[in-house]
Amino acid sequence: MAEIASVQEAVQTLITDHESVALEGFTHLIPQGAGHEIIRQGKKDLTLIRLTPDLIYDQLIGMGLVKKLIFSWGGNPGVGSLHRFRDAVEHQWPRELELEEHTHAGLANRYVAGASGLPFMVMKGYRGTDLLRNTKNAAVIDCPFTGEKVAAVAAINPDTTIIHAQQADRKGNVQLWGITGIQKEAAFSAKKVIVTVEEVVDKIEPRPHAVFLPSFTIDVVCKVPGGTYPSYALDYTKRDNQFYKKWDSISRDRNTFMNWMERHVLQTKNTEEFLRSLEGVVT
Amino acid sequence: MAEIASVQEAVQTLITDHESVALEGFTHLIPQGAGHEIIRQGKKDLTLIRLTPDLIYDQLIGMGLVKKLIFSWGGNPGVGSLHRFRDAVEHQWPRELELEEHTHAGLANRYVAGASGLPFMVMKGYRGTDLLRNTKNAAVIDCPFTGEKVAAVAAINPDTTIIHAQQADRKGNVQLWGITGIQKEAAFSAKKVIVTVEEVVDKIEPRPHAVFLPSFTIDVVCKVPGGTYPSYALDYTKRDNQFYKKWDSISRDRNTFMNWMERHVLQTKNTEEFLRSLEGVVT
Amino acid sequence: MMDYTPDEMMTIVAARQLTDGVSCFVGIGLPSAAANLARHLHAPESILIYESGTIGTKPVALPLSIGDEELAETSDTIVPLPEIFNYWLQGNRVDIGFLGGAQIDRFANLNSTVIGTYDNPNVRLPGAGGAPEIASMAKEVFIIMPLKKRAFVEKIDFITSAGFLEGSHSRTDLGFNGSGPSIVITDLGILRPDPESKELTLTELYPGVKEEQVQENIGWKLKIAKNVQVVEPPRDEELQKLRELKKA
Amino acid sequence: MMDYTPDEMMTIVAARQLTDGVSCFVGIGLPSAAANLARHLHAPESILIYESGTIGTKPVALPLSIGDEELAETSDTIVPLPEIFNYWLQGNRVDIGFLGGAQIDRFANLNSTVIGTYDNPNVRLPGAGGAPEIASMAKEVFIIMPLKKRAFVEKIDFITSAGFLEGSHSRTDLGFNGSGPSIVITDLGILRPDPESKELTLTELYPGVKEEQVQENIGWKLKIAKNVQVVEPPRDEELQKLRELKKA
Repeated sequence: MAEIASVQEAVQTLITDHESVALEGFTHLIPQGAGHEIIRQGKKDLTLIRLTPDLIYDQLIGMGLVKKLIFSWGGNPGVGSLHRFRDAVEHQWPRELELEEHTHAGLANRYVAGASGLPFMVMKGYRGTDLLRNTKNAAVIDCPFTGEKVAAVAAINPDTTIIHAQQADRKGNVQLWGITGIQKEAAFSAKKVIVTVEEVVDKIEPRPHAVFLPSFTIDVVCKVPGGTYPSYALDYTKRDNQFYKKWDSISRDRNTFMNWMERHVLQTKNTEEFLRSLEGVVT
Repeated sequence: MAEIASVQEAVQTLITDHESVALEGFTHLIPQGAGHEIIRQGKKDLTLIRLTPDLIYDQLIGMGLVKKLIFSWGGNPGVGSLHRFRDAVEHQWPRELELEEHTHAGLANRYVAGASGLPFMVMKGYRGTDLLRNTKNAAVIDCPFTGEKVAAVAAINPDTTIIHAQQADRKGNVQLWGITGIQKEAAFSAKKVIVTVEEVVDKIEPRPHAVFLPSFTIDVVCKVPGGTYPSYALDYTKRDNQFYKKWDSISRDRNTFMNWMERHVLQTKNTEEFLRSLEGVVT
Repeated sequence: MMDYTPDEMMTIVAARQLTDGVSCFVGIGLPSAAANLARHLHAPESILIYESGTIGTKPVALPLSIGDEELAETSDTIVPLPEIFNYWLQGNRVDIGFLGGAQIDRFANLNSTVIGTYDNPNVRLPGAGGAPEIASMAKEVFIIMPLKKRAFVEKIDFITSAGFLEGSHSRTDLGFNGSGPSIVITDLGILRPDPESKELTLTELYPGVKEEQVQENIGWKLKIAKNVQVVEPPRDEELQKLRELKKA
Repeated sequence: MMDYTPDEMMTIVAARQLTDGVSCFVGIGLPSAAANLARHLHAPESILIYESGTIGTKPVALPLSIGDEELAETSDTIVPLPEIFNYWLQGNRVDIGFLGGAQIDRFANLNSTVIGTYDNPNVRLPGAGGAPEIASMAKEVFIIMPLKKRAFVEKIDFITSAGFLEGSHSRTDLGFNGSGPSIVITDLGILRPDPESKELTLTELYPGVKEEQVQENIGWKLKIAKNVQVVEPPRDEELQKLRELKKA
């Protein structure tokens, strides 16, 4: 059964230096608030996992907390580069960043294998590309029935997965809806699961396109309204496309980035203060 | 794009003697109406595929139309045996029935592989059982990363899949909800797809626990209200548990069975007449 | 104290095995009756999962099939079949699986496929369904089967679902996720696997039942524990609730 | 006739390639603009699929990301990521995939991973995303890339997405589902693979563009078709609708 606790407590208890963490979310429902809490608590030497490392991963990397990144597409969606990510890879600033990269389908299927209790999953893809040479977690195997060659990807099982959902009930059951990406598999493949939510409700009503996670599949549920900003929680908050564009200039320069992080993340106590600190500064 | 046509026409055009057909439905939304149409048209030498062959498969088998059955559980749910199925296996009446059997998870994953464009899928299971000896479509392979042994099941791709849904719109898009079982995979793995529906609506509104199939993934949509009887279509019809119990005595004896089929299926033109013929006879 | 049948006793004993808060993969019939009885009594927070994909169901009446509308309408969520088998059962999210079968052997292997030879069976049974995966992947398996000499046999005709195979470490050698059957609940008493050899051993008897009655209904020489305990008879509230459920 | 930019011409030419009723896997940026333009003009029944899992989306404004709320709210359905990749793309349900990249070679292989060496890159690009699977599994691939000498290169630094590999039958040897890129739409003209060698060949030019302008922006000796055609300039309704979409 999930415990209901503060995100400060959840991060303190369940995120451990040197471990792997997946903060998943595919454009929608990105758990930025929990990510900021990891930064505030200065967790370090993390292996981060995510199909689409975006702004919050750029921040974690730029703050020097990340040792290794396992990913499939690292950009600012619709805008361009993640400058802190590039700086780490191109100039080892603020530290070297080890990479393991996949395709979306490949990393998605690594989570599927993890969620399914399997050591690997089969798929097409990888063959004919240079990606096979840069990871030991993809291979080519033969179909035992037809002899056809298919790709195999190794299961991934994060030490901790963090996702954001619209609702939890008081028992810690969770429902998310809209674009739910790879969140169910990220949660099911993990050893420990944190879910931050917009709202705690008395009773969860099933929604279209929803993922329901029973309380017993989660360790801690934390109420963090607005915790996806500048991403969004469908039917609760709006995506701030302007902030995504603005991040390009904030993150391009090391000093501007550090100052911004200092002002808006390190000097704020929580998501509420973080969001308040942006008033008048961004859209 | 799906065509909207009568089930008579759909069966005539898309079900071919000697081919394989999956009429899928896991307790809920079983396409009995389409099955009856196959019986009326006397399609023959069929290979039938389904996790849970139930009453409609018992009827198809008892009528001698089935050459081979690929399945994972062949009983009358909560009641007992399928007598026509047993008679075919135990006494080759009315003809010999070739069997290929799997576990639910195994046959489900055969459909998953088929729906995924893969030659096979991996899973746990089969090992330690006698099931491995009775099918060439399950095997044991080694994980290329850990060496662990896992089961592999070959893709299944029915010539035609028939499923029943609650709603279609006028363009042939389809939505089913409630217990949706393996229907999406059965449809996606098939070469030809027929969907019978309770209702054709102007606009489909997304529902909780729904599967949406775009028109372009379907060949023919047919309106067959009540076409799941004695199974049900959630929010449209009720499961007739009494009929499932009654089937035990109808089907136990060859003559009683043949008379019942003659009276209620062969002498009726369609699902409407079939249902009317049962009034006063069953619950 | 109310009178009761051996079947009622068996169902109630099965219900007592479920601790609160567990996730339980429920088959139709006796398991469904036992699991729902437990949910109405001491285990209100248990999560019942039916193989139809209904999770967290809370039926008032006992369903006839694993897919009755009652199960869909009272569930927390419904997932497609590949998910229930791959993510939930195989993904290690099921604490308890309930199983039965037509035949069982001394190492709790189960047959629900054929009586006789596979190619020319005397009785063709329904087949595997979800049982083999439940047997190998639920963290723990409870078996419920009324005692009958033709059911408790020296050698089963077909291994549909693996118990402890040839006993000892032969199951663990295969690396299954689940630890296997921990109990066989019959209508006369309880058998449990020996911790070392894994051979089923009579550990508890129902009130008034003699050891010989059990042996008479078992086709092999039954191992008997040193101190066979007597199980508490059904309490009134257990019986009343069970009868209420069956009537609804 | 209205004035237009090379970028507008490129987007409109891309939109014209989409026939009505096709299912199209749409990336953000130029592909999304082209696909939505087509949907508003001659292809109202085309099914736009974004890798976020939104199927049959009908956005009024062009989205910034593949997961904007506009896409979720206007879709026929939304499916999880494993399903979009495994059942839809890999399952052969995508007619057209649109791709771009930082580099392309003469056999339409694409690089979106690194410029320079993998271990010590000059420019670290975002990486593969969904592109490799689109490239190998969409039934047909349309590539949109503005011509630049540093983008159209003799040898790409990393094969992220396979085009025709070393040309000829080297792609078909791998047994990919999809037939590969059928067109490369640039801002000056159109290249198509030679039916035999699979080498990209200039087949169409935009109005007023000379063959030499194309060659100047390509890092290999470009093959030129016998009869290079001139593409019809943007019609007013095409331009108006495109500008409307971009403004919304």
